[in-house]
Amino acid sequence: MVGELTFDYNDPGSAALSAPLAMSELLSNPLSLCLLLIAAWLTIGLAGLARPASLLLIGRVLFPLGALVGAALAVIALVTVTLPPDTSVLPIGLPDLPFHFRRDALSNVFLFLLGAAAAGVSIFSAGYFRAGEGTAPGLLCLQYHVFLASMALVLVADDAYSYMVAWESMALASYFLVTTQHRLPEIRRAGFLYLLIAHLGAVAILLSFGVMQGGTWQFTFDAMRAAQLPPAWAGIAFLLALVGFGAKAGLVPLHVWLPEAHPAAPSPVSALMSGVMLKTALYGTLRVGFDLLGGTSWWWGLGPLALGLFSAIYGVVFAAAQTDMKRLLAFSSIENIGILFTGVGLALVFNGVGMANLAGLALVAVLYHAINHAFMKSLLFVGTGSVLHATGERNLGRLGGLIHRMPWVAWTTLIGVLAIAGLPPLNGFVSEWLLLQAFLSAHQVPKPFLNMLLPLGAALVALAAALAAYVMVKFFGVIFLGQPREARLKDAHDASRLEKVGLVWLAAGCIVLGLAPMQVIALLHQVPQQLGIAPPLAGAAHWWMLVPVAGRQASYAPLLFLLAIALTVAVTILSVSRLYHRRVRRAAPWDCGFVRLDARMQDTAEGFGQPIRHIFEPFFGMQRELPTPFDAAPRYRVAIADRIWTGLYVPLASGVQRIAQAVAWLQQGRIANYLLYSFVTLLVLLGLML
Amino acid sequence: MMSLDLQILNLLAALFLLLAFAMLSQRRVVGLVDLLAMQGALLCAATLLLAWRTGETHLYVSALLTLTLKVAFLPWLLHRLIRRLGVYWDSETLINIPSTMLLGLLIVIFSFGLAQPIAALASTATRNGIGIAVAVVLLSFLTMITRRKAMSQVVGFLSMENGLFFGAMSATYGMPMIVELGVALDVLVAMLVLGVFFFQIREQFDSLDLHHLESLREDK
Amino acid sequence: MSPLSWLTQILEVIAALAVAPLLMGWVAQCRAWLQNRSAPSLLQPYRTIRKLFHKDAVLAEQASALFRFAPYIVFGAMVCMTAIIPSMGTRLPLSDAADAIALVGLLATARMFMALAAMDVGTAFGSLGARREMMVGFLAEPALLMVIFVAALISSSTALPAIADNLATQTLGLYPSLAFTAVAFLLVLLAENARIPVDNPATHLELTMIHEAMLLEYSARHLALMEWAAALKLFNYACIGFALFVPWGVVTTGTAENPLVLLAALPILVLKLAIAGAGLALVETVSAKLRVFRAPEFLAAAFMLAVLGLLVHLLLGA
Amino acid sequence: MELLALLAIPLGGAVCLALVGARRWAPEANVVLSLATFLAACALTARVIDVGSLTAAHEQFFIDPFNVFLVTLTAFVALTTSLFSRPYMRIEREHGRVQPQQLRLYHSMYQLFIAAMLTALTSNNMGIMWVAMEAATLSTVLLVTLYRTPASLEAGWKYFILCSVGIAQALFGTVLLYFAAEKVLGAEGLTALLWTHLNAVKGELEPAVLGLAFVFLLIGYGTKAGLAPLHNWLPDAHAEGPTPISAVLSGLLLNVAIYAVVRCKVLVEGSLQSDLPAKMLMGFGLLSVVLAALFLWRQRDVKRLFAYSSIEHMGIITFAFGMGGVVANFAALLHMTVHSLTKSAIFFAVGHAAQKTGSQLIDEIRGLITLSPTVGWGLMLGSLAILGMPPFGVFASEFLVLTTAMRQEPWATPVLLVALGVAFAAIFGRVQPMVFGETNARRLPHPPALLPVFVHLGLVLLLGVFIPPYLADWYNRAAGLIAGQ
Repeated sequence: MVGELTFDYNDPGSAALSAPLAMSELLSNPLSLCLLLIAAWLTIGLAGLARPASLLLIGRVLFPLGALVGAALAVIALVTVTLPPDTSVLPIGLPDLPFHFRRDALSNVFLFLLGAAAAGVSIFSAGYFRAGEGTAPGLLCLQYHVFLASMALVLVADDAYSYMVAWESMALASYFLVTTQHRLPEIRRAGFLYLLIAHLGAVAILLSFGVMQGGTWQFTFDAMRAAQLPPAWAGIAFLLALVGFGAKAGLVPLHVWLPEAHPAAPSPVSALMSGVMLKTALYGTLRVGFDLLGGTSWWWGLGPLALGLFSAIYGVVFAAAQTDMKRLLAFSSIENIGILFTGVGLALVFNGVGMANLAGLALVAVLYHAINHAFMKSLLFVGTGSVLHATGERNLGRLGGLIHRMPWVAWTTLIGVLAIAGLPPLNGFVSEWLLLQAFLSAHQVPKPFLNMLLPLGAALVALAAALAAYVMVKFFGVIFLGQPREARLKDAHDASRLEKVGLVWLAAGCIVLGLAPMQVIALLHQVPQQLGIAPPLAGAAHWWMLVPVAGRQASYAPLLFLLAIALTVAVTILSVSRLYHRRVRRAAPWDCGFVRLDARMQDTAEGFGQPIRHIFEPFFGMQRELPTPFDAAPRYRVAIADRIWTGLYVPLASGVQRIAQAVAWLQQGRIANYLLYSFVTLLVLLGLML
Repeated sequence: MMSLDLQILNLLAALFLLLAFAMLSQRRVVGLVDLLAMQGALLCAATLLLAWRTGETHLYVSALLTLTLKVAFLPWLLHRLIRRLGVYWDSETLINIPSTMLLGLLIVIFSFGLAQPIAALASTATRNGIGIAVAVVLLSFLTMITRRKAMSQVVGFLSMENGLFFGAMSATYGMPMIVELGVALDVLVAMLVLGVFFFQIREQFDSLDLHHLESLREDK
Repeated sequence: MSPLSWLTQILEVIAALAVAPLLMGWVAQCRAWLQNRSAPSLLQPYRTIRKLFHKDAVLAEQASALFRFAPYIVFGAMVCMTAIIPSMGTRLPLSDAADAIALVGLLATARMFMALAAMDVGTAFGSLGARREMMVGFLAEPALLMVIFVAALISSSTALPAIADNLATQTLGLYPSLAFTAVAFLLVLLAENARIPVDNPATHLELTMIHEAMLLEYSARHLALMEWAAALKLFNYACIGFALFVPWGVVTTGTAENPLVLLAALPILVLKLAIAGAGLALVETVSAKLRVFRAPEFLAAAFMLAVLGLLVHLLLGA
Repeated sequence: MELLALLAIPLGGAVCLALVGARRWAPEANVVLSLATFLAACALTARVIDVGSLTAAHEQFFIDPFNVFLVTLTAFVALTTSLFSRPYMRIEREHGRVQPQQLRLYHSMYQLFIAAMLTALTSNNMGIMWVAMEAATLSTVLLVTLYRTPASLEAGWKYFILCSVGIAQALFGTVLLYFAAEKVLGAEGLTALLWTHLNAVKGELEPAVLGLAFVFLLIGYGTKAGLAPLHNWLPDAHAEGPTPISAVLSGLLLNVAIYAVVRCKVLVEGSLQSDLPAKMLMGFGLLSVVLAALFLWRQRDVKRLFAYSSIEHMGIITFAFGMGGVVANFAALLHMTVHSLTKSAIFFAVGHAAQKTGSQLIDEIRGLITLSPTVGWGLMLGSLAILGMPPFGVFASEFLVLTTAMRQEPWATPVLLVALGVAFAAIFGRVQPMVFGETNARRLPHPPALLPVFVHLGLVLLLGVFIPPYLADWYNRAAGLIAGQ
C-alpha cells in the first residue's frame, strides 16, 4: 500500500502559496497579461526591422527589453500558478473557430520555464549577436522574438487550430534561426532535415487532433475533453501525438535532425531550442495524454517509457563519442528528453492503474527535470557560445586550458556541468532523485511483467545519469582544463558584460532550484492537482526537508547537506592552515619525471570517448583509420555513424527514390500513351458505372 | 416491320460505324481524310433525313453546318495541308492492324452493352444510334492512340466529333441551337489553330512525325 | 535536535576520521602477512599523512584554482558521508540530510572533482587516470544504486539509517536477494576503492594505474587530504556494507541524550572492520589485476548480479 | 449589367489588343482592361452580396455564391498577373525571345482567355460552359507555344490534343445530360441544359444516364483539372509557356475545371442515390496527390516542379469535394482560393528568378536571397505557404481537410500523410538551395515587379489567421449549396 503523498514546507512554502492568493485580486486575469507580454515580444521583434543594421538598437535596447519581458512572464507564471484556470478568446482564426487561449497550472509551469530561461538567454544574446554573421541583426531579432512568442502561444493555446499555428510558426522561426549561416551547405542540410521532420511531426499531431475532435467544427480543447472516444481511437490519438511530439522532442528514432540543427544555430538559439523548445513537445504530450485524453489506459505509458529509456542511453552514449562541443550538448539533450519521457511514461502507467500519489510524484519529477534542464542546458549552450566567439572553434580537439583565459565562463559553466551531471546539491540531482523514488515504488504496479520490468528502468536511468557525469567531465575538462591545444587560444577573451549577466542568471537558477526543492515542488504539485491526477499535498515535518512518499523514510535536505559540506571544507582549510602552513611553490608539472611535456600529450576528445566506444560498440557504425608502424606521418581517425540514420533514413529515402523512378516510367512523353491512359480510365469508370 | 426511313437511318448508322473501322485500318493519310469526309456526309444525310422526318427546323441548320464544315471545308483544309506539308503516308501504326481491329470489335460490344439501358429509355426513333455513337467515339479514340502522325491524330479527333454529333442527333435530335453553333465554332477555330501548329511543327522538325514530340518526359 | 545529539554526531565523525587510516594500515598489514612480507606498522598511514602535511606544496604552473580546491571538496564530501552513514549510531542529526541515493551522488561529486583536478594540469597521465576513473565510476554507480534499491525495497526506505534500523530490529530473516547484492557490492567496493583486481593502490607502473594516476601532480597537504579521503572512502564503503548486510551492533536509541552510548558501538565496529579488512586483503591477494579494458566486464557482472538480486526480491518477495 | 461589363470588357479587349497589341503601351492597356474587369467583378460581387443569387439573359447566366467568388478571384489574379507580365514581357522582348507580333497575340489571347474563363464560370447553360472551356483551351494553346522552341511546341501539341480529346468526352457527357434532362424538362432546348433547372429537378433525372454522363464529364473536365492519370499535359504546358501564362493556367484554369466538375457532381449526386461519384472524386484526388508527390521527387525544372505541385493540390481539393459535407466543401473552396493566390505568386517569383539567372533549371538557380532578397523571400515564403506551413492560408484548408478526413475517411489519412511528407521533402529540398547559399549570377538592372507576389502572400497570410466574416459567410453558403443544403 502506498501512503499519501506528503511534501513538507512550512511558512516560506505556504507563503509562496498564499502570496498569489493575495495578489489574485490585483491581477484579475493573468492570462491577458501573458498575452500582452507575448504581444510585447512580437512588437520588439518587429521593431528590429526598423533599423535592421543597427547593433546599438538591437543589442542594447531590444534584446534587453525582450529579457525583461521574459522575466515578467516568469514572475506572472510563478505567482499565478495556484489560481484556477482562466480562458479568453481572440476573434481571429477560422470563422467558426476563433483562437481560444487558456492558462492553467500546466501552462504556468512551462510559461515560467520559458520566461526564466528566455530572460537569461536574451540578455546573453544582447551581448552575443554581432554584425556580419549571416542574417542581418534586425531580421535575427524578429525571428528570435517570433520564436519566443510562438512558443509562449503554444503553451496557452486552447484549440487545435491556434495550437497548430503557433506550433508551426515556432518550427518556422527556429528554422530560419538555424539557417542563419545559410552559406554553409551542411547548415542548409541541417535546416532542411529539421523542418522536414518537424513538419511530418506536425501533420501527425494534426491527425491526432482530428481523431480527438468533438465533431464538426469542434476543435476546441474543451470539446476534446468532453468527447467520449472509444478506447481504441483514444489509443490511436495518443500514439499519433506521441509520434508528433517525439519528432519535435528528438525522441529516438526521430532524433536525427537534432544533433544537426542544434549545433548549426547560433548558440543562444541552440540554448532556446534545447532548453525550451524541446519542452514544448513535452508540454504537448502531457496536455494530450493527461488533459485531453485523461490518461485513461495504463498501456499508453509503455511507449514513452521504452522510447525514453532507449533515447536516454542512446543520447548519452553518442554524446560521449562526440568531438564537437555543441553536438555533444545536443546529444545530451536527447538523453535528457529520454529521461523526461521515461517519467511521463511512468506517470501514465501509475495513473492508468490508479496509483494517484505515485503518478503525481512522477509527474512532478518530470516537470522539475524539465525546468532544471532548461536552465542547465541553456547555460551550457550559451557558455559554448562565448567559447565559440572567443576562439572561433567548436572542435574539442582544438580547445583547452580556457579556465585561465575566461574564468567567468568557466566557473559558471562548471556549475551547469555539475548540475547536469546530477550531482547534489544542485538541481539536476533533485529531479533525478524524485524520478528514482518514483521508480522505487513501481514494483507495486499490479501488472505481471511490468512490476518486474519497471524497476529495471531505474537501473537504466541511473546508468544514464552516471554516463552523463562521464560526458560532462569530458566536456568541461577538454574545453576549460589542461593546456591550450592551439597557440591562438592564448588570446581568448572572457565573455562581455551582458553575456556575464546571462551566464550568472542561468547558473543562479541551477543553484536555487537545487537548494529549495520543497518550495518548487509545492508549486509544481499544483499541476497534478489541477489535472485531477493526484490529491493535494499534506504538509509535514520540516520546510527544508524533502520526503517523497510518506510510509517510506527517505529524505533529502539540500540546504543541510550543503551547509555540512561547506562547514567541513571550511574547517579543514582553516585547521590545515592553522596547524601547519600554507606555503606553495610553483614548478613544472611532475608527470612521472617526463620533461618535454606539451599540449598534444593530453587526452583528446576521441581518446576520452574511447572506453565508451569500446563498451557500447554495437551502438555505433565506426570507421577507424589506424596508422601502421611504418607510416611517415601516422594519423588516427575515427568516424562515428548513427546506425539509425544509415539503417532507417537512408533506405527510406532511396526507397522513395526507387518508387519515384518506377512511377516516372508512366510518363514517357509519348502522346499515344497519354491518350491510352485517358482511354483506359474512361473504360474503367464506365465499367464501374455499369 | 419498321418504316423505310428508319431502315435507312439504321443503314446510315451501320455505315457510320463501318467507316470508323475503315479509319482504324486505313494507313494512308489522304485516305483517312476522305473517310472523314464520307463520315461527315453520312452524318449530314442522317441529319437531313431526321429533320425531314421530325420537321425540326434546327436539324436542317445543323445539317447545313455539318455539310459546310465537316464535308466541305475541313477535308479541303486537310487536303491542302497534306499537299503543302507533303505528308501522304502514316508510318507503321503502334499496334498492328488486325489486333487493332480485334480491339475495335471488343470496344463495339462494350459500347453496345453500355448504350442498351439508355437506348431503352430513349423516345427517339433513332435510339439504336446511341450505341453506334459511343462505339464510334471510342473507336476514333483508339485510332488516335494507334497513330504516329500528327495529321492522323487530328483526323481521329474530328471523327470523334462526328461521333459525338451522331450521338447527340440520335439521342435527342441534336443539341440546342446555341450550343451547336458554339461547338461548331470551336471546331472551326481548333482546325485553324491546328493549321498554324502544323506549320510551326514542320519548320521546327521538318516532319509531322510524333516521335519528335517525345522529349518532355520524366523517365530520364 | 538537541545540542547533545549534534555532539554525538561530531563524535562519530571524529571517530571515523581516526579509524579510517587505521583500516588502511590494517589491510596493508594483512596483505603483507598473506604474502609473507614483513608488514609495515599499523600506524604507517598516520605517519605518511603527517609527513605530507609538513611538506611544502608544489603546484604545476598551469594548475588552476580548481586544482587547489579539489582536495578540500573531496575530503569534505567523504567526511559528510561518514556523518550520514550509520557507522555507529542511527537517528543522528545529519542522517536525514541525505538518503542512500544522495550518498551515491556525493560519491559521484567527489569522483568528478578528482577527475577534473586530474585533467587540470594537462599531463598525459592525469587525463588518462581521469578517463579510467570515470569509466569505472559510471559502471559502478548504477550497480551500487541497484544494491541499495534491493535493501530499500526490503525495508521500504532509501535512507541508510532507516534500512539499518529495519534490518537490525526486525526478527532475523534470510534474504536470498541480499546474497546476490552482497557479492555485487563487494565487486563495486573493490572497483571503487582502487583495489585489485581493478586497480592496485600500491602500484607505480603508470600504464596500469587509475587512482594513483589522478594524484600524480599532488603533493604535500593536498596529497595528504586526498590519501585521507581515500581512506575515508574505504571506511565509508565498509560502513555502507555493514548497514546493508550486517546492521547489528549499531546504537539505535538514546543517541540524542547521551553521546557516550556510541562507545558501546565502537568495539563492534572495529571488530567488523577488522574482519572486513582481513577479507579484503585476502581477496586482493588471491586475485590478479585485470587489464584495464576488462574492468567494464567485471563491473557489468556486478551490475547484473545486483539486478538479479532485485528480480529475485520481486519474485520471492524477500 | 455588371455581368455584361464583366464579359464584354475582356472580349472587347481581346479584339482591340488583337489590332494594337504590339504597341509600346499595349501592356498598360492590358493592365487597364484587367483592372476594369476586376472592378466589374467587384460590382457584381457587391450585387450578389445584397440581392443574393441572380440570373440574367433568359437565365443563360447565373450567379450564386459558389461562382461569384471564383469570378472575383479570377478577375483579381488576372489583374495581378497582368501587372506582373508588364515588366516581364518587356524583358522577354529585350532578350529577343518574343517578337512584336507575338506580343500582340499574347495580349489579345490573354484577354480572350480571361473572357472564356469568366463565361465558363457565369454560364448557366452546361453547353455554353463546355464551349467556353474549349475556348479557354484554344486561346492558351498558342500562348504555350509562344517561344516557338521545340519543347514549347511539343508542350502545346500535347496540351491541345489531350485537352481537346478530354473535353470531347465532356461534350458527350453534356449530350447525355441533355438527353436525361429533356425527359423531365421537355424538348424545347432552352431550359433543358440550364443548371438551375437541372438542379431543381435533379431528383427525377434518370440515374443510369446521369451516371454515364458523369463519367464522361469527369473524364473531360478532370483532364483540364489535371487529375492523375489525365494530367500529363499539365507539367509540359505550365513549364514551357511564358511565366504569366503558367501563373494563370495554374491559378485559374484549374479552378474553373474543378468548378465544372463540382457543378456536375451536384447534379449527379442529386440523381444517383449512391456515393459512387464521391468515391470517384476521392479516388482521383488521392491518386493525384500520390503521383504528383512522387513525380515531384524527380524534377529538375523549377516551373515543372510547381506544375506538379498544382496537380497535388488539385488532388487535395478534389478529395475534399469528394468527401462532401459542409466542412470539407468549405475547406475545398478555401483551398481553391489560397492555392490560386499562392501558386500564382510563386510563379511570379520563379519567373523573375529564371530571368535573373537565365535558366529554369533548379541546379542553375542559387542564392537568390543574396542576388535579390525580395525575389528570394518571395519564393521562400511562397513555397512554405504552398507546403502548408502556418500561418499561411493553405494550412487552414489542409487543417480542415485532414481533420475531416480523419473523421470521415480514416483509411485515406496515412496515404495523405506520406504523400504530403514526400511532397514537402521534394519541394523544400529544391527550393532551399535556390533561395539560400552562394549565388552564381550577377544582379540585373531592372527592378522586379514583386508587388503582386507580396500582395498575394499577404492575402494568403490574412486568410490563414483571419477570414473576414462576409467572406466566411460566403464560403459557408457556397459550401452548403454544394453539399445540397
